[in-house]
Amino acid sequence: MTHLNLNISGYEGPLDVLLDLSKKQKVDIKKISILELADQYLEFVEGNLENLKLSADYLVMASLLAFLKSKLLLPEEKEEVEEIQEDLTQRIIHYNAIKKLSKKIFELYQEGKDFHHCNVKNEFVISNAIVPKITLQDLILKYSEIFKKKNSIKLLADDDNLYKLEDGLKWLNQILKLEDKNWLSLFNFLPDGIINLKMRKSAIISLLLASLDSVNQGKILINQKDHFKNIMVRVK
Amino acid sequence: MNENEAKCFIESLIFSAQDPLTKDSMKKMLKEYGEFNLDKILNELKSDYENRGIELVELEKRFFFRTSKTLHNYLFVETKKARNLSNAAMETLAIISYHQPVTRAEIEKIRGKPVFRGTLDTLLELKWIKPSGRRETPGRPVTWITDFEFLKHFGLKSIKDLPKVDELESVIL
Amino acid sequence: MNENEAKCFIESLIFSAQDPLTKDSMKKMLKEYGEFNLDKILNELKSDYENRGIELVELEKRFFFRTSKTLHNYLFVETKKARNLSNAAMETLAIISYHQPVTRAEIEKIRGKPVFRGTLDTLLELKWIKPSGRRETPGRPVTWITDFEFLKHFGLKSIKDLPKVDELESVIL
Repeated sequence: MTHLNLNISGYEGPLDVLLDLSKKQKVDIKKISILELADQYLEFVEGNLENLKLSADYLVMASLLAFLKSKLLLPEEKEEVEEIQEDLTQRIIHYNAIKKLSKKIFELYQEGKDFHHCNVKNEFVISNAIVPKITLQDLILKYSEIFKKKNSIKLLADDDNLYKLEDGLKWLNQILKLEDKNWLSLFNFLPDGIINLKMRKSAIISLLLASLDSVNQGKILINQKDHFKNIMVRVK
Repeated sequence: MNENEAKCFIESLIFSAQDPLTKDSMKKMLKEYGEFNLDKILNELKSDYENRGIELVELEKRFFFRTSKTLHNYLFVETKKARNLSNAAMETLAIISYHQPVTRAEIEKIRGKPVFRGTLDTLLELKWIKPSGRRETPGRPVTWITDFEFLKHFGLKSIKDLPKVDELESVIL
Repeated sequence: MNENEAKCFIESLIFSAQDPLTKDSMKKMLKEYGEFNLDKILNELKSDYENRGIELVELEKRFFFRTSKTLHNYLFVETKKARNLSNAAMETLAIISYHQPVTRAEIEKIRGKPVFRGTLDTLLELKWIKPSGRRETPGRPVTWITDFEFLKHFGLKSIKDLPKVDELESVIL
């Protein structure tokens, strides 16, 4: 995976190290040029747009820093900027503390690993409980199970003649055969003559899913100017 | 490891083993930590647990702890097993708690399966559910709601304290 | 039943119970056989098992035996059970343990990322967390706290025994 290396006045090196240093207060994040940091951050994010697995940590930081940058660009009260910087610093410190603690919890002795429950053979059944062994957790999980099942039943329409993702992929693959790098409307690839409304809906859904899948696989690019505008695709 | 530690080690091994342990397997494990007299340790443990609530038993060269036979009279009294709630009863209970008041037909519709009278009886017996009036639809079916014991058992202040499903659902599905 | 028998009775009850027993339930069972001082019995049992392979643990007024922690070097088991929880689940657990009661939105704010349903389900299934009422803010969101099994699994006496880091103390504690 690509890493973000910063090269700005006041700091040079990877971002996570910066967080670490600022956490230990070896570097004062307030003195780091947030503008430069944000610029390099955005550059990094832009340069890695296809990489959907880009570290979520980086993305969260990028948006926070972009927000901070926009605040800095506006003629704001100096105090407010400092407040935001302070808030950001605190949140980084806090989140890093949580990450550290989550590791520390699992470094504790654990049942089944470092110590064990005592198993004693029991000649007799001893229990004063005639109440079923069911907990609140069981109940909630059971309900969400039913809920999930119910939803999936609803989604499995009674009609099994509906189009599938595979159909959508088949239609969309025509674009790969065209030796054309122009933007084309996605729905041009819908087969003609589907009159049945339900069938048409399923065709649209399978084509849309197919397009997203192809984008994910890096085969095509997808673009939509605005809400409800035409969805355009092109071979990558 | 000193002698006392070795004894503690063997004691905890027998206690935590899923199945009765053989002498051989204990010997092997003990050897890792030095030379000890396993027979002596086992005999000591046996006498440590004489006249106690549990006893160390040797059966077909395997060792395990079990509740003391001398307590037979006291322990035999309690014979009712903590029963497990059937899947049907759990589902029914979950549906009633989230959809109350709800009729049997409605529960069946949500489950996609029939709900037998016995299932409702089980929950009634526990006082986890109770009937609550009738739905003013053809047939005037009885509706069901959760009862006081339900809240008590699950430590809820009110039925409103159950998490809602959308609260549990993720932001991005 | 004499005093020694009462002690043996309680000892075997704790050993053979499926789940940690509460004082109340022990008291109820003991009462069938006469008047005994349960606290005294429990204290005696606790000291009987000092410096042995197993120890009697009291956690949230419930009692159970487990192998002594001092033996962890010898009893260490590399189990598959020592689950590989996802980072998300580990972080969520940490946030719940240090900030409880805490809502899902608050967890998301601290992590800066959404908390998925599966993550909470995993922790619910382990019985490490449970819902605990609602926050009296708009929407009345459910709050989450750690459950008994969490303390039991990590051998903690109380939530106050959780590891600490300086950073967190200055920020929130």
